[in-house]
Amino acid sequence: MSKKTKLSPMLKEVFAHILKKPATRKYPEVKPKVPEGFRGKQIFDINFCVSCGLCARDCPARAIEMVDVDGKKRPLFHLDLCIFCYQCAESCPRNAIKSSEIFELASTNKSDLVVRPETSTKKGSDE
Amino acid sequence: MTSVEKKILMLLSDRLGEKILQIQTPQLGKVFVRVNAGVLRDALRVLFEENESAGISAITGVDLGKSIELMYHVRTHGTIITVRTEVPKEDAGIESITDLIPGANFHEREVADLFGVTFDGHPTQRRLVLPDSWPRNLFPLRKDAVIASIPNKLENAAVSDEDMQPSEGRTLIKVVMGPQHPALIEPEKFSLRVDGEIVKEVEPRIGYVHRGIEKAAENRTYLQDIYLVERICGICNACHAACFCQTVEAIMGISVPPRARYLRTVILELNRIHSHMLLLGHAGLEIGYETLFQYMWRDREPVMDIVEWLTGNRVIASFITIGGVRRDLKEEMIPKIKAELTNLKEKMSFYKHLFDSDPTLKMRTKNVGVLSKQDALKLCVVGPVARGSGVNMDVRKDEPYAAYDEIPFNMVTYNEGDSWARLMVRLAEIGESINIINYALDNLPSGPYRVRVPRIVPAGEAFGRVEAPRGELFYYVKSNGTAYPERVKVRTPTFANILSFVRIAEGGNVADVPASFVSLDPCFSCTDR
Amino acid sequence: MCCASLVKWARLKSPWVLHFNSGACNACDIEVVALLTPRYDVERFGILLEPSPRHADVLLTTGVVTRQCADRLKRIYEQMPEPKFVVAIGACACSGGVFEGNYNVLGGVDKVIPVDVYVPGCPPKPEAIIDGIVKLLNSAREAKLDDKR
Amino acid sequence: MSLNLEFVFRVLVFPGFAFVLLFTMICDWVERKIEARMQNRIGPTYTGPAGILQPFADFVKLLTKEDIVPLDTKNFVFRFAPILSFSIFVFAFLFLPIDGANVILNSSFEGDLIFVLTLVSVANFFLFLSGWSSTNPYSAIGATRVLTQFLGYDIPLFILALAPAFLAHNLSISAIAVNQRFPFALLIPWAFVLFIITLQAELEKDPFDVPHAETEIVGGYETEYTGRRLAFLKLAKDVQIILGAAIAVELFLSGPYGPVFFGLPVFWYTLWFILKLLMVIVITEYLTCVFARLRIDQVLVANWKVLLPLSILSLVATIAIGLWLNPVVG
Repeated sequence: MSKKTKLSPMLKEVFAHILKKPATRKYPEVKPKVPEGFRGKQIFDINFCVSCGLCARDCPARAIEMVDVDGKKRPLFHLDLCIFCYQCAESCPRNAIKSSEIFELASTNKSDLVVRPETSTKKGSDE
Repeated sequence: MTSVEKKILMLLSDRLGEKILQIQTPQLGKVFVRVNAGVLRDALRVLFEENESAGISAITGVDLGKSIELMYHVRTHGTIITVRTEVPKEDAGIESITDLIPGANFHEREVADLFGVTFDGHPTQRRLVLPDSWPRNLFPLRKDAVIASIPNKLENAAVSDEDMQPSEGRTLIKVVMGPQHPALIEPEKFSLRVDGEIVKEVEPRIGYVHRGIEKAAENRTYLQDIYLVERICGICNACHAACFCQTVEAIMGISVPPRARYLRTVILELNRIHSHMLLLGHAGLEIGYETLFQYMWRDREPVMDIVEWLTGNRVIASFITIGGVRRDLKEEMIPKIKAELTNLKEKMSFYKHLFDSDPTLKMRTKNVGVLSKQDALKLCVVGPVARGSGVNMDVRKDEPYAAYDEIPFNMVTYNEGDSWARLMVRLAEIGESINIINYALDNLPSGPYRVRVPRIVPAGEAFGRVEAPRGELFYYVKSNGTAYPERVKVRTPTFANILSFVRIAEGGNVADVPASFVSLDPCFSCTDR
Repeated sequence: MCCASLVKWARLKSPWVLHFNSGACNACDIEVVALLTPRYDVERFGILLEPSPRHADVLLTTGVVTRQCADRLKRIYEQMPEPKFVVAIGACACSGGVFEGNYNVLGGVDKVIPVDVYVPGCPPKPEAIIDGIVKLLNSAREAKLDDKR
Repeated sequence: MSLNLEFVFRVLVFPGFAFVLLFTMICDWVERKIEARMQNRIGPTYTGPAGILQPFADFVKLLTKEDIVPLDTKNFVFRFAPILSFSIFVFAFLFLPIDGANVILNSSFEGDLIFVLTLVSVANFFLFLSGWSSTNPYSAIGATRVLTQFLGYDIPLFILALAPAFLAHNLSISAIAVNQRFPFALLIPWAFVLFIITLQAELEKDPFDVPHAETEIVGGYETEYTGRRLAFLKLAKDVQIILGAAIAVELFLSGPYGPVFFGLPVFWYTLWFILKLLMVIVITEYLTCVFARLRIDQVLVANWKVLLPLSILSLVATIAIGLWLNPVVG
């Protein structure tokens, strides 16, 4: 053989991986660290809200419904429709909408998938 | 106007003379030529004869009320010449141009489906994007279409598809791929007529993922449309947003601050890297190389991480907006990103070595699904598919947008035209993209990252192009002076490339169909919209 | 009794999945495929991606249901052997997302087939999808499995 | 009477049916684990300690799933082909010396090597029938691929199996295993390498797994199967893999025989057998991981143009060595 045939580097790589640490992250036990600015479940602070309805108007997925809370219109977020673009936060004149780091939103019941304006203030959770 | 455009316009007015009704040049590098419907073919013939590598980029239909305007966007010498004409809405019809340029095939079928324009002399008159159950005389993109009661196909779900029928004629067996098929992550149907192990005929049926986004864009505001068009394709989402925003910015006549242009470049290139790696891994899966798939997708994860740091979501960036970008890049993030990219670059040399030397990989991809340069030009393919066949075409070079005019990079072309060449183009482009991002991060200008823009866009029209990972992405936006666009046309790169699948599959081996198909980087959510 | 709990255990430990896209934008799809890859590796839970609906226990659906896909989705669901579960991944599959109301879109997956778990997000993180599957298994442990056989 | 009890025990429990089943599941777990590690993953984790019960859970789950028989299938064959194929693979095990003696004592006879290889082909044929009777185009294509592949690869496999038989001057598996004071894999390494490659094709693993090419033919011959029939098809496949590996161990790695340090030889022989078998499994899994799948025509070309001539050459070389070594081995 005049030209040296090249061996596939996979031969070595695969062999080496038998003893290497797997790249797997053990998710349910170890929760991943969510980066700053992550777009997760909404936190709505009712104290800042001026009931302008800009968030609902700009929402591309029409996921925000203005509901009556103590006689004022407040946004209610339908998480099953929400595309987590945070245009609402950008449109909000008073920064009443913020993002949390909560991403485990799965639910067996569709009616659970809402962020209610009256309960969202403290935590990102309403359950 | 550039000198090339001047030359072409001279030639057009030489040949057609009085028949040209109007020439508009609303922006630099955008030429619209208005002709009568009868002269359209002559005008296009002039363009195609002048440059043999000219191709059709898109055909846009716009409902003007009494008539339908058709725009033929011809790509020639790296720029776009648009020939426009009008046909009456009642009994809309025009001669087909598929004999002049075969690549116009699907573009015409799409317009026929959505606008009800019949193209005389078109080889296939079947449905392309609309579902089988759709009423015959309802054309969704016409403004007067009333879409209220469409028969729901679920009631007669038991009716078998035509794919269950025995194939007529000789020894040809009909093999159906899809709509649910492991080779296609997405639903789409390809009926192959097979003689032994050789594919004789391919009939694609797309439209399974058609969501009517072009229509939906018309009744949402420009702001909402950014997020809507991002979801045309989750893989190249940033490119869609960038292209839409550029086009709207062109109508508004605003320019984006330099920092935003650089940040756009960064996110667009990250998009390209992750899309190419996804494809290369998927190609591994198609040819039964699971380890390649696993490694490639493992190494893709850091890229997703960078996107998440930058934008807050791993996949859909929602980063680009009209007037700039939505977030700034923090200084302390830059070294982190660069470190990840350096790692990735090392990994890439491993993959390059692998693609060069693995015998089984080469057996499955070399000389498989060959698309010659002539065919590539005739079928008007774009992006890595065209570059794999030796066609020099890259919007980033031809019509620089974002910050590509300031960043040096190389265009990668291979001449073989087979699956291997197409995969190698992508592999090499990942390296180029890493260099581009590094350059952009090193030379990131300071200053604002967005300018505030009004919600209402002045009346006007524009089109824009972006080199998406799969090739030239084309947007046409027409504004009527309100906050809602009059028409948004999207021609995705995969829609331009899908026709070439028919060409490369016919005459090949059945077992090669998945492998050669994946090398085109199909993405049906783009194709159908 | 012992036998029944063995069966239940086996079903919870071996959920084979089938992925069907009924009109998604690919973002959720790539995250579903990413579940198989080293960083997330759902084979840890005994989850395998099966090619045929006949082999699957859990149907992972992504995307809105388009008119052209609706009866195909229904047929795939009918082909799956009992007991079977459906997970709707992403805003589109949950209820239509941005595409709700478009002319060729029927809406969320639950318009066509029953859905057991909704995973909102656009797209959800792969961890969120795993979380959805784990929640499905937990709810299955409590109830459903007994009635379904 | 006592002899009968021993017979029943040996056939049903150890080293017969129960042992083979248990061992198959453990091997399946090892296979999945090692493949995962090679791909930088973890593999089954939460089903039992380190996921060792995963194959068992899969099996139990499939047994209790709804059983759908498509209406237009050729019913009888569709129903019984999987279980027949499975039982034949297990039956073939009875002729292998696992703990130093054959499962059925004294079942060894001159020529049982040919018999076992024939059983493998018959069982493979039932796998083909199971797909063929499904009347699903993908199953049919998958089934024909199984047929073309095992018919082709049986020939080099037979020829390569003859090499150790020649060296041992015997056509009985147990005799071949006993006569290897020095494993034939070291004596005639080229035959061993070729045998492993052919085995890879016979077991339909990468790079020869065209009958399982998911992206081309969905689930192959398994596509239409559900519930317990699928369970037995999958199990048949797994038993086939360890049977193939066991044959390789018997023919080239001196079977269960190895040094006995203390205590019962039965224990040591079983241990050696298991270790050797796992070694072969790891090798085949390694090959699976480093190559892409070939196309069906390339698989056939690889057989007729490469493996068959090479296997004949190897037989010739083995005969030459055998004659030269005759006094040593005989």
